[in-house]
Amino acid sequence: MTAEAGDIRAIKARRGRIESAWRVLKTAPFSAWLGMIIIAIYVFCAVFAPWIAPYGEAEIVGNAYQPSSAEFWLGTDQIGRDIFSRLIYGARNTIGIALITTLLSFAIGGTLGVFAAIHRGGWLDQILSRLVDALMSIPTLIFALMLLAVFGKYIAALILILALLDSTRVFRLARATAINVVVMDYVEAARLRGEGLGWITMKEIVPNIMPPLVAEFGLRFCFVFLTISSLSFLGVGIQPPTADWGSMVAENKSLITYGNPTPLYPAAAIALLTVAVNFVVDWFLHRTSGLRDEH
Amino acid sequence: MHPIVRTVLQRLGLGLLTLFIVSIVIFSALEMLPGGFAEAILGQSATPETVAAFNKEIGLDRPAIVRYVEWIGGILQGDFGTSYAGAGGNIKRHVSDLIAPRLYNTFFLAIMAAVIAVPLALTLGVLAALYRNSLFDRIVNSVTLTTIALPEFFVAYVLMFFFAIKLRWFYSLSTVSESTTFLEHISRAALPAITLTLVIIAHMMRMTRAAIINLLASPYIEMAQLKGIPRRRVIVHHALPNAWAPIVTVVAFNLAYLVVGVVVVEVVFVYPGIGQMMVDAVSSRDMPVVQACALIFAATYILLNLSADIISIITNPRLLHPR
Amino acid sequence: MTELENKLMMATKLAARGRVSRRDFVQLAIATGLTATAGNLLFAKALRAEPKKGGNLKLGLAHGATTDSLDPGLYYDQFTGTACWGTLSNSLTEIDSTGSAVPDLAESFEPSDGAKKWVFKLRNGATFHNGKPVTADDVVASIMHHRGADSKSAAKSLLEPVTSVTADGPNTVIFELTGGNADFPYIVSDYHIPIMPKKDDGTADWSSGIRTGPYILEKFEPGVTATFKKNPNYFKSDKGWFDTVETISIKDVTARTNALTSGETQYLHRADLKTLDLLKQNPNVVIFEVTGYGHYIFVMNVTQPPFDNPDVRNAIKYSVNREEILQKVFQGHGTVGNDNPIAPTVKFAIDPQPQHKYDPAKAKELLKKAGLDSLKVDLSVAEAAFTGATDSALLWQESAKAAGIDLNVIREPEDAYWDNVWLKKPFVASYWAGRPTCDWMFTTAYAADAAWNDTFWKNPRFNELLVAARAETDDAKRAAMYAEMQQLVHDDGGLINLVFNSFVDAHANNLAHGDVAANWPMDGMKIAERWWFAS
Amino acid sequence: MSTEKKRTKGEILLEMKDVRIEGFSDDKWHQIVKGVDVTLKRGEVLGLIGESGAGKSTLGLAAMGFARPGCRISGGSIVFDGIDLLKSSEEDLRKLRGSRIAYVAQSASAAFNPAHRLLDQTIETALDHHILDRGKAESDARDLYRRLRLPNPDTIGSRYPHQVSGGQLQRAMTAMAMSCRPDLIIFDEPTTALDVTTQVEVLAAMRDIVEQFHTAAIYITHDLAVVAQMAHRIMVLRYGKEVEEAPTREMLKSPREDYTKTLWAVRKLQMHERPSDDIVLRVHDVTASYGGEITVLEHVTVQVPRGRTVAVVGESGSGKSTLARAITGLLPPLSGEIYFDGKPLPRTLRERDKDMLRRTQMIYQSPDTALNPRQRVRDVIGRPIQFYHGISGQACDRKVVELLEQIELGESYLDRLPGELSGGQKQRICIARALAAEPELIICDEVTSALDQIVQEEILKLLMRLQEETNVSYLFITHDIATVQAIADEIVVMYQGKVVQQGPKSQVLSPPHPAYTELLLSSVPQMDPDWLTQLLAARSARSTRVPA
Repeated sequence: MTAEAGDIRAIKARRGRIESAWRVLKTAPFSAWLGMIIIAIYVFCAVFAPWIAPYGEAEIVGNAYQPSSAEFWLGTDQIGRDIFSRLIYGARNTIGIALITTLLSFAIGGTLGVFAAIHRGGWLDQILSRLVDALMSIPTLIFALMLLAVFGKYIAALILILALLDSTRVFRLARATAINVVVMDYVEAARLRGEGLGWITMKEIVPNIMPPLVAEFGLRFCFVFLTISSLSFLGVGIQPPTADWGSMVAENKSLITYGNPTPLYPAAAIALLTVAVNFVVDWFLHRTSGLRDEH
Repeated sequence: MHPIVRTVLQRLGLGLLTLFIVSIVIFSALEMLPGGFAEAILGQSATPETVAAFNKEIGLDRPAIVRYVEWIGGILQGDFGTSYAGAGGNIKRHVSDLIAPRLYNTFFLAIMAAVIAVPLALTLGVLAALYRNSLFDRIVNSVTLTTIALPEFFVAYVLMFFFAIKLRWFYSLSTVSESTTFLEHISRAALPAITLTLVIIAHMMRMTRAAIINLLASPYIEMAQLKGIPRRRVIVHHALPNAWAPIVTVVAFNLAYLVVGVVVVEVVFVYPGIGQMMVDAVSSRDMPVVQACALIFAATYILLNLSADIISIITNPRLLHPR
Repeated sequence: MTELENKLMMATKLAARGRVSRRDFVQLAIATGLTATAGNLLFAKALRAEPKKGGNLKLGLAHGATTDSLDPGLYYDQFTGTACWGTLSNSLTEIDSTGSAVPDLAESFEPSDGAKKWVFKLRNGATFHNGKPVTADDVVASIMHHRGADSKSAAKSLLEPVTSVTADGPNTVIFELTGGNADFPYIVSDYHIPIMPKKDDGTADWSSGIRTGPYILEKFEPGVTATFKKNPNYFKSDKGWFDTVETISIKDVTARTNALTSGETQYLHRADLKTLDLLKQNPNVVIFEVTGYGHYIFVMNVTQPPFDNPDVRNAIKYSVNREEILQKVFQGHGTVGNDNPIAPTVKFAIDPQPQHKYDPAKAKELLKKAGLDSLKVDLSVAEAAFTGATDSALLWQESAKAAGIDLNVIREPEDAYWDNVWLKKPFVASYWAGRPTCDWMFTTAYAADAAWNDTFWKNPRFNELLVAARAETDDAKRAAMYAEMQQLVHDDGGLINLVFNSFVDAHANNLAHGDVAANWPMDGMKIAERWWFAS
Repeated sequence: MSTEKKRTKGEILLEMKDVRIEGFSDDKWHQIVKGVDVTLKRGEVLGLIGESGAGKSTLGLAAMGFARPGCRISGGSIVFDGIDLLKSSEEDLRKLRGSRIAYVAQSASAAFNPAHRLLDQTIETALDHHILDRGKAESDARDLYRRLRLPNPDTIGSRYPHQVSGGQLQRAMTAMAMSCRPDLIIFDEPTTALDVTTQVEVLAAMRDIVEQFHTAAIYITHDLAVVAQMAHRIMVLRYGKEVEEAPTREMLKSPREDYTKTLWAVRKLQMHERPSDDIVLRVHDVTASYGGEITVLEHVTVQVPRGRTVAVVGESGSGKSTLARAITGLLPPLSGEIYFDGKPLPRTLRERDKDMLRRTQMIYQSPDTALNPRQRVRDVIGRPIQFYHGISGQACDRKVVELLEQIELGESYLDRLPGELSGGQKQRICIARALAAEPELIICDEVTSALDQIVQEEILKLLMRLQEETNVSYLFITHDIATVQAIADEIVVMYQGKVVQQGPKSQVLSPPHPAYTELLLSSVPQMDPDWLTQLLAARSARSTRVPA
């Protein structure tokens, strides 16, 4: 076979993948489409925030609590920053932080979970499982509060601590899913072949536990900013003047009781994204579980 | 040995081990916290002498390991120790005395929320499964999703705005004390309970729906349909009994949340529960209280999970009646 | 007097008899050119004339913790201060609305021997809640409660200069001090030093909660609530109007606000500045703002370069735009500081000149004088110092650039800020709650050997004056000495006083009061004793 | 209710005309059943036979007016006893189901609800449709259990499904179907999941009860020999269309269509045994157990000659798969030795080196679980080449293509995922993966039992051809005697962890047999409508001792 032929084949394979992805997308129900479109808009806002936002993230552009107007679409906040601009920057910070946190928690929890599944019943599995049990039985918020007091209220510390606490759930899921995969004949076949642990893990197990993990990823991702929001409420979340939706709700929470809509915008932003992610995840799970709906 | 007994014993053993790990984790975290009880309580006005006097009195001048061993020794004899807050006076404040009324309040609220949320979630879940993909299903799904997608305190404040300030149906303050009557306690705790209901209902409802729908592809469900069993009975009588395990697990998880995760709601409604107490104790470095709270939380979590396991066994004839 | 003003006067009289509604009154006041707030205050003033008995007062307080105790040595915030002192107890003296120490449980007090000896005569007829009369022995036991080697009382250092306290008969207590202190009556007004009954073993009985105050303790749940009922035998017949008082700890400001607006409480301690304008629009609520002694500050360690050069210190002082910070960070609730720690309401306070206003040109000039073109310094801040410290520092960072000063704002961890940053780092944000007298404030934080001398400033002239003024009983001479000392701190010290903060509270409009004390929020934490419900 | 409903034999009960059923997949509706006519008289049993995907189950369910989720009945008419099912409301259909048309599913252990007792499930329809009150329904159910020759008929109903065996469950399900004395029962592969010895009893019980109550039935299966025992008429389906229909005896004697003929072609696949003394694998006196408690292999000794096929036969639980695990090292034996090429093999997998592992390969029963659904064919087959022989890149690809051609698949399959292949193709890929290692011994664990008959035959032929080409030895684990006859040189019969009989094929298959071998061989259905009758008669006459 010539190199050229190889290339063509690769292109063909790639095109095939894109095509099949498109075919799959076409079957997506309305709710999944809605979810994907919303997520796309959010991601767009996050990436291009400085170009979209009419004002700066922490720029004081007017008086406090101006109502919405042509100049300030959603009005201004307690010290005269444009809420619309902060919402857009908030997308960047919120999604960015949540994404890093979730990725980290999946890296930690996923790796250890698969490892524990392979060595099911072994001492490592026992130790990890006990430790995870212990961590899960400590109230997350309060524990996070303590750890933040120990390590300081830096965004890096926040991300690390949330990722660690979140990874316990990922660990459980990864372990449970991987246990079902580890007993499959193709894993046994690889072991009989004499394959090493690393190869079996990466090539045989990981690709097959991805669907539930990806679904969980979407959900945990949404919960990260709810947790951050609760931490902000308790005074240890993301520190001002960084715009992050959770903190924005917490900062302006007292306005709710005056019927002022300011805290509604970031809350709605969170809720909309969560619902969107859930729509997509539901569809994804539905697809991968092979469950059919009645027509 | 019957599998239930075996499982219970095994889980209890593991639970004790977990409690032990929790106590070590919490103790280490507290040791790492900057500042001590004296500094926390005296704030800016701490002088080295008063701090030293405090530390001597509560025994903080001794090595951490000695304190831990003594503390755990006390626990094994059922003595949770005395709060540092009693230091300075000649009246000791036993941790158990401090915690007991708070614990009662926490359980009161948790049970109240559970009594509303669990039956509601299960009913909605079953109905959503029964009429899946209908308008009802979609609306219930979206509404419950939205409630969990909003920060807890946001939900709490919105409820407070409408029900306490605008309509004046409920109290905005949920301060209760030992002298509060049962009925007043209920009306005081109404808004927090509703908030918590909204927070946990989605998870349970969605799991009920998913667990049932998951089973609808089972051959015995098709069999039941082919036996001419009405749809409602198929769901309730054939699918639901087999869906208990995952549902109960999620319910247990959420009930645990009602006990251990409500600090935000407690703060918003000024409800004197144990979560706030633990947060206070953390910030004042009142080690014995923090430790006791953590152990109570962990024990609740473990016991609820254990109950879930037991219910899973009871509802599964394969495990209840082994061959 | 214009016609409108005439009308207002009439209305004031009518209001005192309860004939004019608040709304009408305030509208009238606005028409005469007063602000609505001023109108409200005037209305409250008008109502004051006739205090009324009755009603259940509920206070929503921002403080309170499960670690709270009835031990007065451990009263450490305004929950225990208001509940377990202001409502429940009395000290020998109290601070009135003019800022003076006046007799409370004491009937009178006299200094002698250059203010080294103080004789307090007790009131006749004052009894504890259990009916036992208050005697000199009780006072001695209560004072001794804070003294001794292993005392953990917050008032321990306060009472350090007391060498002896003795009872002279049932109604006289004699204090001997190490040095003269003309302000000693202020010291014994402190909320940590209430008078408690003596037990048989000679110590003070703090745990029973039996005190002398206008209300009797019914229930105390630390961190949650304390409830009190009227003391029918209170020794002041014109104080303590409410039937019952409940102090509720509500830490979340929104919950606290809701409690007031939904009528669950009548008093809101520490209103949310952000939403104050919205709260103002509520017709049933009165905003209650008092400038106190507390001040938000930045302190420089004058022993450390570059702060060891007075010109550099002054350059830094001129680079702060206090007005901007007051408006943007504190929404105008306060008074700009002029690098004088003595609040304007304190006796002998002056306003040192020149005013330290934002003047980058002058700052540059001073830097040049110190031989510098520009300056780069680290500033450690945390919200633990005071709420808004970070924002203030960031605003300052901007304004200081024009003066050629590059402030590097370092955010320190909140926890243990007072242990690890304050007094340790050379340039930090800090807070003083203030003291009711010049001497007290200066002795605490500016005397050369003070434990909390956070600027490490040791000025010989200042310290000389401090000792002399303390023992001086002639007010005119003291005024001159304190004026010079304030000027010295202003010109040479390491203090940058941003603002004197206001206590911004709110209460239900049916709550009435007279002139209020400014030493603490809530009328010197004695709201339960001094206020009443108007009809 | 009694059996005294008017049932006139010969009257037409069910008439399906030009029935079309569609299924939804890949975003489109596809026809699964493409216009089939079925006519069934009262008391008549119709056998529906075909491979998987022929649409026989779908058609059977359509007779109840039922379409599975994702399917719909798109055309034709279905008239049951004068009622047009396609025009009836869902509620009317529901009332019909269970009471007048009943269903017996393939896997009773899956079709019984694990949460309820047998008796409650048996009488559920009768109670729900208000046909009987509880007392009568229960006593009737016990009567049916007795008629179906279930052990302890009075108490078995209080058991949960998992507490009784598969054969008993299948009979209980028949009782459940009978509880309302329906006019028609659909049997959907009711014995496919059972062992042959169990199958005999279940078939007999079902046939008797259908005859006793003169119930009409549609019997769906892929096994012609089984249907021959049950049905009066047989209809062959393929790709959703009728191939041919005829009375049973006629169909067996002279099938008209080529396709029908191929259905039992596998039974004609015969290979003569080839004696050999060149032993590749010798399992000597091996005893093994799980967790040291239950012994699953007891003193087993087996030899596999080079280039030959040894078949290990037995029912589920006989220890035949455990033998494979012991040989591969997955389950180290407690005692005994395993020699490969005369040299002892280390007991555990970990102790064996790469070359030892290469020389023994394994093919699994279910190609679905044996292939990683996320790996393309190129990687599945390429990996052993790369791993054992260190060949990678284009050389490896070439080798993969060679292997694909060897298993009669082409280069075009290189980039397929297992999900894009049929069952037979998947099993071929598994074979290619084993071959890629260039092994000396391949352990085949029930490799054909999950496949359709025609596909089975092709796979067997492929395996035989490959043996000729590469001189590889097979240890062939199966429960299917027909397969054994087709390809084995030697046979090992296992029962409860022990070897009951072993030797050359001719010797094992010809009498006299030990008791268990006899039972096993006699239970294999024969292509003779009278086989079951004769077998039962012979057994009761000799009262053959069935090993407990």
